[in-house]
Amino acid sequence: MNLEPSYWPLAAVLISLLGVVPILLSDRRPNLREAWTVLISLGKFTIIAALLPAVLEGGGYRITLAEVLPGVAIALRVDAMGMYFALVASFLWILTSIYSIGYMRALDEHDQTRYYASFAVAMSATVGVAFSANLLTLYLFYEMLSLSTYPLVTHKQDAEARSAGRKYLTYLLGTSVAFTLPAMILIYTLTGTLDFTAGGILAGKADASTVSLLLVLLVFGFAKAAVMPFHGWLPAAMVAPTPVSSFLHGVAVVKVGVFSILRMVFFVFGTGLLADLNLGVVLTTLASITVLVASLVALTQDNLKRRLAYSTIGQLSYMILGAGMLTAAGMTGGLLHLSMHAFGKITLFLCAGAIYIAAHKSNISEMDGLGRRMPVTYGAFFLASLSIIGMPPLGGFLSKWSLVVGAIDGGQLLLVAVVLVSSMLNAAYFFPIVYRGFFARAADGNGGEEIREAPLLCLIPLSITALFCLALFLWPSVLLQLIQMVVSS
Amino acid sequence: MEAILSEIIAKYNYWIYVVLMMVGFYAMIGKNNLVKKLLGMNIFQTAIILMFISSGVKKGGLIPVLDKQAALEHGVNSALINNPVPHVLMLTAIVVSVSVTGVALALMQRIYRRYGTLEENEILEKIDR
Amino acid sequence: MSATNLHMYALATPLIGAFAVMVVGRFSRRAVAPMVLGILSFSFAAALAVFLQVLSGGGFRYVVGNWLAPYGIELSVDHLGSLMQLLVSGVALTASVSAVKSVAKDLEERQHLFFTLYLILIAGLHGLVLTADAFNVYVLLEIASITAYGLIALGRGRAVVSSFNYVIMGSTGACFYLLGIGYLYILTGTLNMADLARIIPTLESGAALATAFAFCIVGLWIKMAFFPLHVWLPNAYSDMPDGAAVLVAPLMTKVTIYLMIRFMFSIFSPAYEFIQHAGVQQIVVGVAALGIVCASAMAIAQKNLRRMLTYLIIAEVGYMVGGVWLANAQGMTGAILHIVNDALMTLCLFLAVSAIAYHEGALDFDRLRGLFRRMPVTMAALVVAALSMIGVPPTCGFFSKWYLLLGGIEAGQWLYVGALIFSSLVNAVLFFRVIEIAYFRTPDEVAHGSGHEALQVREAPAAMLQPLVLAAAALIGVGLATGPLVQHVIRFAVPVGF
Amino acid sequence: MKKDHSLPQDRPIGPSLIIEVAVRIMIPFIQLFGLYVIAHGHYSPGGGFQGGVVLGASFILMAIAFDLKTSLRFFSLRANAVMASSGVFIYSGTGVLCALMGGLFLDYSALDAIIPLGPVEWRSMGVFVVELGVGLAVTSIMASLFWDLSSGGDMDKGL
Repeated sequence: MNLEPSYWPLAAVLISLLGVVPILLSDRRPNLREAWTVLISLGKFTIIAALLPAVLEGGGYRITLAEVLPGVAIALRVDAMGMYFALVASFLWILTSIYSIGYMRALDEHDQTRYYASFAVAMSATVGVAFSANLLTLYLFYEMLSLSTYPLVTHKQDAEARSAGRKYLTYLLGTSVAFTLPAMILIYTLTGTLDFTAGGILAGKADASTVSLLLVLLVFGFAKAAVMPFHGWLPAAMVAPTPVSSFLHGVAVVKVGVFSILRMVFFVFGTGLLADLNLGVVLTTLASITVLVASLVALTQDNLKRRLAYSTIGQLSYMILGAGMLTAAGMTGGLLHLSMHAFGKITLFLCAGAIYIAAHKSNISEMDGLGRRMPVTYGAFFLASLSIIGMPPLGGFLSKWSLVVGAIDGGQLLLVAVVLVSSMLNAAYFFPIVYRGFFARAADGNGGEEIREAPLLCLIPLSITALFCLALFLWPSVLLQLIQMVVSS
Repeated sequence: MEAILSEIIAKYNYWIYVVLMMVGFYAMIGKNNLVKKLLGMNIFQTAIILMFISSGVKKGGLIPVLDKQAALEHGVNSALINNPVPHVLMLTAIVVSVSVTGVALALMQRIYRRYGTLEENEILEKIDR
Repeated sequence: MSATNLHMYALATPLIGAFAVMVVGRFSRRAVAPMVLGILSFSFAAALAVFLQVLSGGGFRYVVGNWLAPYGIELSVDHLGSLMQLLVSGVALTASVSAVKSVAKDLEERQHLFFTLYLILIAGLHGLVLTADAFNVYVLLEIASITAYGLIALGRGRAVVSSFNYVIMGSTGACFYLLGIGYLYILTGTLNMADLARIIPTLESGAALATAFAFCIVGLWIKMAFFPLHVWLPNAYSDMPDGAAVLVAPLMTKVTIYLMIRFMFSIFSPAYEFIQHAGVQQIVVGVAALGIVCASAMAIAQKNLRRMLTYLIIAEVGYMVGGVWLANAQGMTGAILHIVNDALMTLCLFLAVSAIAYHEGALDFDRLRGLFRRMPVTMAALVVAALSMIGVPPTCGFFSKWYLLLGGIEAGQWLYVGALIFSSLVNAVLFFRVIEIAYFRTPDEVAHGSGHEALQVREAPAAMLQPLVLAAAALIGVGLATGPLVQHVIRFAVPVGF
Repeated sequence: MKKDHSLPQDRPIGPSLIIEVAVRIMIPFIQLFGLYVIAHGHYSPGGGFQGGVVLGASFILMAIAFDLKTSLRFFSLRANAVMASSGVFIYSGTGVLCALMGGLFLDYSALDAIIPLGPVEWRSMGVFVVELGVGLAVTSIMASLFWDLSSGGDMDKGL
């Protein structure tokens, strides 16, 4: 893979970071501020999309900013895997920012400038993680993401937000300092480099016990992937406004965690090394436990956003599960699930937000009959939940199919069972919501005749994402092509 | 025993400095009164000054002031002259010690005005209150 | 102006300026601030020029008064020395911009006297980083300390008592050092560092040499507040006037650590058995690790921002002493880098503290509520400094910690490695506790409906914000420049034996 | 030397005629000796510090034998501050001047360029200039140290 030096990756990362300045400056003029936000998100997506053709042709871009340690620079590069993630994330950001406008205005939230500014920084960090050329740069953007989302999580600034924020940082910052940093230093002492290299850098440099130690350190160190037992921050973070939960805790933040782990598996350890040492089983065991336990816990949650959060925890581990299978189909499934789940889960969260705006309800038990009042929202919700469960003709089917095929290829029939059982659990916690929405009769007499659909600015994004769940089943070619390039390298 | 004794007597200057230093050190750490602490510090410094100076002295050595004429004519036999460098160094050390003492005395005066005592435990009690 | 004297100008201007300020200040209080800033700007410019000169042309030795060494007093302007001089003058200049404001408020009538002491202290530090004479180290250390005693005594509350304790402890440290130097002089007959370094390897290493080494090192440890000799520091540093704290806290301990490095490697060498001895290394690094852990734990117990920071200074001293005693190139690089970084971090933190104290007065945690809204710039800078203390890239704190960890792993000092990571975690807890308090609103404000417009932004004066923002930017700038800094400067300071 | 007119009972120890007369006679000689020590510092034992201490001691003696105010009449606070500052100024100024004249810091031979006495002579003279500065500074600081301490730090506000 020949990477061409270019400033465009830097531009892709920095555009939203620099965009904070005009957002802050137009503090007193909401329309202008939100115009900036949308403009920046569009600009970011455009830049990233413009880089796509070269990546599809097997090339890419790179840029070295500063060599800070011998052999380690702060450097960016655009390769298939990074492009894949950046594309999905930056596209969804556009929709989220439009949705945010509708949501924040409908609820007349305070401190909106800070909200949009933090969001923009978080987006820079997300794309930064996607485009990192080495572990140090990734770590840098990873921490930046943890910190920039803190004001978003604690946006309400009440006691609950405070304790959630505390939990959020304790988990994310604590694990990254306590696990990732030592692992990073260990890798550096062993290999003298931190660059991501296809096929891994550790092969032949470390013995089996060191590699397995590193693997465990890194899986837990990137706690954004919410592998149990380091998942507690995610349900807590649900106190944030819904656009934050939907985008950051459905897509950006958690996917950054998974993306980082996958980066490690593919580009630091190397699948070959893991297969030789038979360490895939570490990943699949941790992931399987998380998948099943999280799905079971999700069943017990009454708060809609918390149920979705536990669902997210489970779904994230599918991706790690796929990587841990160490077969081509499994890895494809894991990577594909990254985007399929992103589109599905963001739709679900956006719907939850729309319900909250329209009916001010957040508990499932109170949502009886709402579907008849809000058919568009509930329709989108239904589509997205089908996608996540893995029903054709929706995107989620493709990824789960690949996962099952991968498990069979690897002869790991137990994993097939895990995927199937958990899919049924998914159905078990999603369908009641839809059922209650459409068919249950509201308990109290005034079933909320005055409830109408959420504002149009909210409805449009969630309809688009729901339709994408469908569209990705029919036309997944670009994404699949990128994934093929990652897997085949 | 005799050997040790003669050893001690032969290097009595160092023994004196060690004893003095310990006296000073004890006062600095063990005494409750700030003035005594300061005095201890001065004794401590003086002990070190004595050590330095005694290291430059030679038995029957001359003072290191040369007569220009004589030095030019007969040359200088440095073995007969006391080493002036430690003295000069200690001159500076004395200056330092005087300055520190001055600062410490000034501080003590302000402590006395504020707390009405120079006993450390009483001061600490008053701070806690 | 000949270029070879530039470093002397950097040293002499604060010295002459100190007394000029004293005299002029008697007649016009208003002339004090511009004078101080002018003097320090000049000093900084000179130091910068020297640094660039050393970068391009390499270091040189300088004989004061043209009396040749070993009889004359020698200065050594090498890479490390000029880097330190740049650091001292840069920090002093930045700090003074803020100090001018806070001193005008705290010590209105006595500000010329304050700045006299302040400038002498800076001159003393300039001398310390340049000198190549073991006895001069003692004298200059005392000059710096005596002025620091005075500055501390100008502070609030029980500052006088804290200062007196510092006098006793500081003098003990200096006396120990002097005693060690005495032994060295008796053994070698010289006090010039280069001369000592030449003669010491030829001596039979016996008890006398070991005593000299031990006395000097312990003396310096007392001066730098190395755990467990740190007891004087928290009180002294937290009771100081803010104008003095922004100068003393970043520089005094750091310069003393620099002196320890000088003493260990410019007078002795890595080959000296005490430095080489695995057992001694083990003990010192172990104590350093213990110090890091204990100081961090004590920092958690504090209820006041300023006191919390003083304990963190002690923890950071542990970082650096441990790093030096790891006795390998990575640890040494990390320690030197951390001297620079920690000076900047402490500067930034204390500048923020002094900006907050300008309006708020006390810095107890419960007084900090809602501070993000009142002082957004100050708090943003505090956050950057906090990130650097925790060790989040790309702030500079990350990179020095990186080298220290590498060194620790290389030396197999797992206790030290663990202590470093522990202290990072504790720092995260400490600072986020502060940030959380400052970020959330008071119950009253929540009660007043939205209450956002009720609170006006009330930042410290611009003269205090500018250095603060500059220092925060420097944290990131130095972090990104770590590569060149190590490559072109610190590499030369790592002794050959490593 | 005028006598202080405060009442005898106000003073902790009453005035002693013997002491006052003796001190009156001694002080000029002490000061002269101090100057001598300063002036000979560059080629014989003595120097700025020693001479300065002697000179400073003369004022302290004055303050002890009479009282603080008396000694202040001869050596005002302002003069004291100016003397201390100019002492340091002379010292470091000489150093900088040498550097400015193209030599190294405190390299007196460079001063030959200003007044041509010959480099070697200037090396000797330079020490004298510096000792003079040191002497001034030490004199005033010794005196003010005593004043500050014995007055309890009230010098700025008057006694």
